[in-house]
Amino acid sequence: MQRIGVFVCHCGSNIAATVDVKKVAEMALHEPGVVHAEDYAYMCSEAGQELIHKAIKEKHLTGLVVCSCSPRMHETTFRNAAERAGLNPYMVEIANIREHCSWIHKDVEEATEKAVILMRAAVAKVNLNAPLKPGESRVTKRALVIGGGIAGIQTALDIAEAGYPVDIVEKTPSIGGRMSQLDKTFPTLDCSSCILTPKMGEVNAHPLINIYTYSEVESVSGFVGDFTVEIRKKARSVDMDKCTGCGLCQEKCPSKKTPSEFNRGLSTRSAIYTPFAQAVPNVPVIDRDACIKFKTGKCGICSKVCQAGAIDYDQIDQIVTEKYGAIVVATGFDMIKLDKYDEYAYSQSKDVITSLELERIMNAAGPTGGHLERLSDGKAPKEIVFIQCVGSRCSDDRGKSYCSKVCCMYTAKHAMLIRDKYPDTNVTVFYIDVRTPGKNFDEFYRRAVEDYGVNYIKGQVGKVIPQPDGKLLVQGADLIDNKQILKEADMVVLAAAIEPNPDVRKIATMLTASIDTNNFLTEAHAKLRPVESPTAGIFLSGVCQGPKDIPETVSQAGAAAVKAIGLLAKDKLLTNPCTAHSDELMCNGCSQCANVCPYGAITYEDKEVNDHGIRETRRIAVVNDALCQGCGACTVTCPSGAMDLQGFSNRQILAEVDAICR
Amino acid sequence: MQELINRAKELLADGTVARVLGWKAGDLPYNPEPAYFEKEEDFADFVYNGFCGANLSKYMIEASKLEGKTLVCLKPCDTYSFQELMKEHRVDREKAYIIGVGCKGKLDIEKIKAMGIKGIKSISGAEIEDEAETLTINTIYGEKTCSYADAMLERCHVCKGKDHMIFDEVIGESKETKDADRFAEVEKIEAMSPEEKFAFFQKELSKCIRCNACRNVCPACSCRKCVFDSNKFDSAQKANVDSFEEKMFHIIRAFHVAGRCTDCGECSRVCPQGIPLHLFNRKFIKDINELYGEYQAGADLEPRTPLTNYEFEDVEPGIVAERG
Amino acid sequence: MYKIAKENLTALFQKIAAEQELYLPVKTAGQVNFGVWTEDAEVDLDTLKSVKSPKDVFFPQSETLYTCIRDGKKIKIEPEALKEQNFVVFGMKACDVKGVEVLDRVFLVDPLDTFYAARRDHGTIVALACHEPEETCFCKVFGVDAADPSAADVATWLIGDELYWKALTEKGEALTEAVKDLLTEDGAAEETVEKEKEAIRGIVEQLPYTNLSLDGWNGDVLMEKFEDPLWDELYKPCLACGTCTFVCPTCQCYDIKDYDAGKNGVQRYRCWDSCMYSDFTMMAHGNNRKSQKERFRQRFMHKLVYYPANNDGMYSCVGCGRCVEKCPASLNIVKVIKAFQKQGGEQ
Amino acid sequence: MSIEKNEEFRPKIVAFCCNWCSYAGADLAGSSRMSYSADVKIIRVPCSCRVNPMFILRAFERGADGVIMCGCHPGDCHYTSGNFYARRRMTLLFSMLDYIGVENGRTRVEWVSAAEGAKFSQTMHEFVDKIAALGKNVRLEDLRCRN
Amino acid sequence: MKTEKNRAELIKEISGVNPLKCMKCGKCSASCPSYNEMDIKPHQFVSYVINEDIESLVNSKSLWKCLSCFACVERCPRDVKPGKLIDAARQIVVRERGNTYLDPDEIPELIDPDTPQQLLVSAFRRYRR
Repeated sequence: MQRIGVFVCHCGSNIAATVDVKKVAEMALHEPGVVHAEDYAYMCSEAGQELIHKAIKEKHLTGLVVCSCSPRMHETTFRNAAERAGLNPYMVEIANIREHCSWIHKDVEEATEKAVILMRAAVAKVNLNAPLKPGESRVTKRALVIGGGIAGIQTALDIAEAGYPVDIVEKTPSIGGRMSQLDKTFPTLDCSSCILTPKMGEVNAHPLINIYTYSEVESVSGFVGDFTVEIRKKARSVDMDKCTGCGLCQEKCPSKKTPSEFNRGLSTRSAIYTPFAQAVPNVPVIDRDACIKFKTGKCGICSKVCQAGAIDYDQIDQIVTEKYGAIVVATGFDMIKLDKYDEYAYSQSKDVITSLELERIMNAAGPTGGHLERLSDGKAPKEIVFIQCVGSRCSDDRGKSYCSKVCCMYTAKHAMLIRDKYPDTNVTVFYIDVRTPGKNFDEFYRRAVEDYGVNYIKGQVGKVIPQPDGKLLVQGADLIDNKQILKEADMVVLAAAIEPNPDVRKIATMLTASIDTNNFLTEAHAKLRPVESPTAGIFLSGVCQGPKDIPETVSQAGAAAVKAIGLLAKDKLLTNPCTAHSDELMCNGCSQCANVCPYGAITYEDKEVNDHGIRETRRIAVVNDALCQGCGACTVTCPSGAMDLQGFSNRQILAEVDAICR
Repeated sequence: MQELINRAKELLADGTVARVLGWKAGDLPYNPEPAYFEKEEDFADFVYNGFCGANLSKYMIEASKLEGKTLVCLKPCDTYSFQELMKEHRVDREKAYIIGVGCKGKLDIEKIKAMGIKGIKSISGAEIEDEAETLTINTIYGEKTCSYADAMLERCHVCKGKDHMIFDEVIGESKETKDADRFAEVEKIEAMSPEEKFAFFQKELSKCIRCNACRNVCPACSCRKCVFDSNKFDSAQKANVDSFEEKMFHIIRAFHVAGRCTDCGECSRVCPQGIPLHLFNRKFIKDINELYGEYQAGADLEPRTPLTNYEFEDVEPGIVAERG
Repeated sequence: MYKIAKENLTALFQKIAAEQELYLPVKTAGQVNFGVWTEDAEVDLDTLKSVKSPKDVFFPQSETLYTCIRDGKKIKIEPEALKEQNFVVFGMKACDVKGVEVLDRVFLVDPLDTFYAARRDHGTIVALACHEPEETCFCKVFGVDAADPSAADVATWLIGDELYWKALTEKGEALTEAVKDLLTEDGAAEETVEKEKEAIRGIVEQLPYTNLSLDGWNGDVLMEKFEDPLWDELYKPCLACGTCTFVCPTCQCYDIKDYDAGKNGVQRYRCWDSCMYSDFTMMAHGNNRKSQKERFRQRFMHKLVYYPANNDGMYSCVGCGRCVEKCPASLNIVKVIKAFQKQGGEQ
Repeated sequence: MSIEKNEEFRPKIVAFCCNWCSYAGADLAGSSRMSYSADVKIIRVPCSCRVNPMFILRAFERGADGVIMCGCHPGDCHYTSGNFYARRRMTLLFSMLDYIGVENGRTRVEWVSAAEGAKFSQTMHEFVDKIAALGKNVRLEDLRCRN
Repeated sequence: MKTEKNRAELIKEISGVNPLKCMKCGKCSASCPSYNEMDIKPHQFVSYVINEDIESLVNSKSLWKCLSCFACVERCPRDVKPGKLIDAARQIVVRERGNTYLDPDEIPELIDPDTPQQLLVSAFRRYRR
């Protein structure tokens, strides 16, 4: 039998004004197991905790019920107070008589009646509580960063600088990500690769950073501090150790017709290729779908020309298994597909392009060598129309409900760069709103309008109609002048919405990290824990969490790194003791519980049991305490009730039900 | 039947199996019992006829613990149960040599008796080889006849089909017996008003004596210790003291096997009070089919059942009220 | 001897029920069991055997013994009242009446079971002869005469369109007196009934189990039977359900349990238990019958050896045949008796 | 309980709330002072998937007139998939209760996020009204517990 | 006479549109083939409804210049669909002209027994939304 103390908090007048706290304390004394009850103005105060301490010592209490605010508020406070007085912290239960009672009821009698019932339920539960002890799990002092864009690069560098080894897994043959595709960056207009390339080099050279390019995460198991990750290193067909990066193979490769991913399909590349000149590592891969050798068995030119003998057609995918303490997701974004926006004629005209395509066209290393020209006829455009919010801020299923955040700024950048380089080219921007919150952002936009003469029209484009003469007829609205505009343009640039990399779904599932309806990874708390996933040990860096520009991405990457470092700095983690356990005398070993466990925490063992004198070997479910997060899915799946959850046991919950219905 | 016996003896003799699990003739024409046969001479009593309704797959839980293989005779519907038990690691496939036996529908002595036939001395027409559509029943009150189909168990009228889901070999012919809609009875109840539904089940369940026959015969109810026998939920009960306990027991019994119940019909067959217990299980099956897609427990070895699986787009529980 | 026309039975039941509770075979959802008579109850006197034996009229499946109510820090105990009203059980068969006798020897000896005793005191048994015994019946083996339920308070016979009525005890006389205005005296009744009895006995002789021999079960056979290896095989099909024990007219085991009814206190009640259940007589240290074989053996050893040893050789089986009909695995006491016989024959 | 109100029917309602969303939603309803009936008593569970159908039947057995279960919105489960399992379990259970003639509406599932204090309060209002309209639960109670 | 508030509500009810979702992008006006004929432009329709100035709407030329081509309905990124608002405003005019629409209870008396049932159904669909 427990010896329970009940403490009723007034919370100043927050509770005491609507609940007769004296009455609750008095009624508590009638409950089974209760040996002590008192009320106090602020139980959470030093003095209040002292009362608890004293009562535990003097009355030899084995359990506590605190009738106060929500357990989400002060459960930890009271558990710590109990622990200081020598009581197991899990012998404390909270009756929430503030948020769930005094604050929502006006009638004192009614509120008191309810408070008494809530107190009874808590007492009934504590009567069945058992002391629980958190387990410990070790921390592997190594971090994994998924994605090698600027977010992943920055996170990896920061973690490595703190002294912890980091692995980066990048799906494509080179790190660099979207930023490497950009020409200039706003609002300073400095060259993107000029600021990115040194960072890529730094990552490559860092002794604590190991890069797996052309690789993907295959599976993730384990838990915070102790993840086991399988990484698939796709067959590169080139020996990384031998290759000198001379580039001869690419030059000689006869298969040159594959659209270049890096140039968004605006140019072609060879079958053996590095995505771009500054690629890290500077080791090509063979695209086996395009390679003549792989398709026909003949050719082998690259192998012949390679003096280092680095070409290896027999390479196969390799699975590397590594252990990590923390995982940072930095999977970035892509542009949405525009096949649902037929009115903008993207698929009909080569001269309707996305901004990322424009980015490549403007780039000196791009398909046109940095000359602004129409892809249809190579002529210089004289009239360019930018259309904003293509697929952003949509409430239908064609686009995304959110604002992509970066388009307003990069459009201003593009407009300005064009006007600067080609002063006789007119630039018109159709916009809904221009959003420029950020340091020096609005100034930047105003410069485009005021100094560079970019024509901003408030209104959306309804339709782009390709004309027989190759021009594009843009039909838009000017909402300020209240007129419809028909404008002939040579080129139309669409600010397509950005969306999380489609692979993130698969990765989130492996990590059991939650994602929102737009496939952005969910943060543990929108304001207070913005770089952590609700799943412990998983951190978020960059656009995978939500649209961001480069400075924001870099700062979030740093924040994610700090959180990861904070975790890696610990030697051991305490685990939640409210975990599931199976009663080995009752377990059938039927595996149903493992089917519903989201954490893979349940395994089966053949175990010798002594069931009231019957000795036999049985298949029995075993829960890994460190993996179990205590959701209880298994406990309901288990028909016999062999599986139960500590801290929320069947009998505890039933006792609460009974107390409430009494 | 002779072919079955010969084959069983052969497998026993060559050591493939250590024992045979089949049926032994009873002392009345209609009460054969599940039995093990280990020696050649035991087979004198071996029987397989229309009254061998028992689903032997559940006995394989115990048989799986024995040394050597057990030859088990499984009717088409029993093989679903066997696969479901395999899925749950309750039987060992390696310990079983499955002979799929043919089935022409199994008989229900209660149905024969309900026709007013009593004092039964012998029954002919129930043999598996018989082509007869009619049973001839010799009683101390004279000779009676009834059609085979009329004497069949309810489950055979809504048979899932005569294909064995798992077997090492099949012996004997089967004959299709399905002639009714599996969910017709459930639909009839669904169409009732809440008051009628309540009255119907109240009346049926009031007969329940909590003998646990339905549970203990059920291949899906294979818990070592049933929740109704343990103190895990303070739910141990040996009697229905209040009518609530009747409902509690039968709802939870059916819920615990929902998605795993193969609809083998043993619960209804064995109920001494003739409660149509399959109406509970079949309601769940019907709901699962309608809400989560057609599903037949035991038809495959996929580990996830409808209740240990989900889809993002699943219907909300509010559907129940909407269907009304 | 009296008689009453079949068509007037409803009037008879009304008359009895006006004064006291009346239990009789009632059909609910297709099954016949003993239940309280009401105007809309479907009385069924044609079905030979109720699914459950009528023993629950005297020994209900569950009954509260007392209630503990918490009063502050004190506990108040309120015993359940004993049966105080008279009642009538109509339509019990000879075997079931004999079953009551078996129960009496358990509950009415020292220490007296007051709950049972009160019911026995207030109950009047009106028995009905078995006009069409069935193949599962073997009451004759245990000395029961299906044609003449003479151990009841009133014996009745349904012959043609008449129910013949014969009071056998004081209680029976009293009941007869109470309903006398519905009954008519019939001089020829004795003869009609005698003829019917002979007919019934004739049928009984034809039943397959009638000549089942109990040789080998009487005398000092406890250890011999207990240790017989035959049990190792016999129990195997048993599913460990409680059907046999719950339909049986003589099974008398019960368990005592508590139900926490919240504000209404904790009710201590007893309910039928079954020796087939794995937690039968479970104690803190475990179970003294660990295997189903032991539990299965217990049931038959009790019926055929332990009970007779304590009760002047009276078996605690009355041959009603309910277990023969209802066992899901087609096991029953007859098969057990026969198995031992067969084995005996071979030895 | 000595504080007795005899007159009108006061339903007993048990609400199971998951710790991460709905319990927090109820807290928010509280801190926003969005009142709802005192007849609702909340039991905190880690996740809606912790709610065993036996808990719900137990509540009815003990005289509850309505049982509502609240969890995170589908897709938002703290444990990723708990509420999906709960959703199937409850759908089937509710359907069965309907099938045996228990009045529709005595049970309900509502997904309430931690931000939806107003929805929590509104849901409880609706539910209490529904139960009040249905009246006392007599089809699933254990008479021994009736008071 | 109905109040402007009621009429605005009615437009919302008939069209099923929530005008508050509009983000004033003007794509409707940009798409409209009858734009130049209109006195109140498609995107303005939305704010007229929001501002409950239905009288101006029902008296506008635009109401009868709209071709119901539904380009705006197709392209509206916010599910506001001015075309539907216009359609609803037209219905208001039609209904107000004939006082009110039919009450289902009155119908049996009014129907010519030879009227095809399909006609009735489609009439209901149009006028009783």
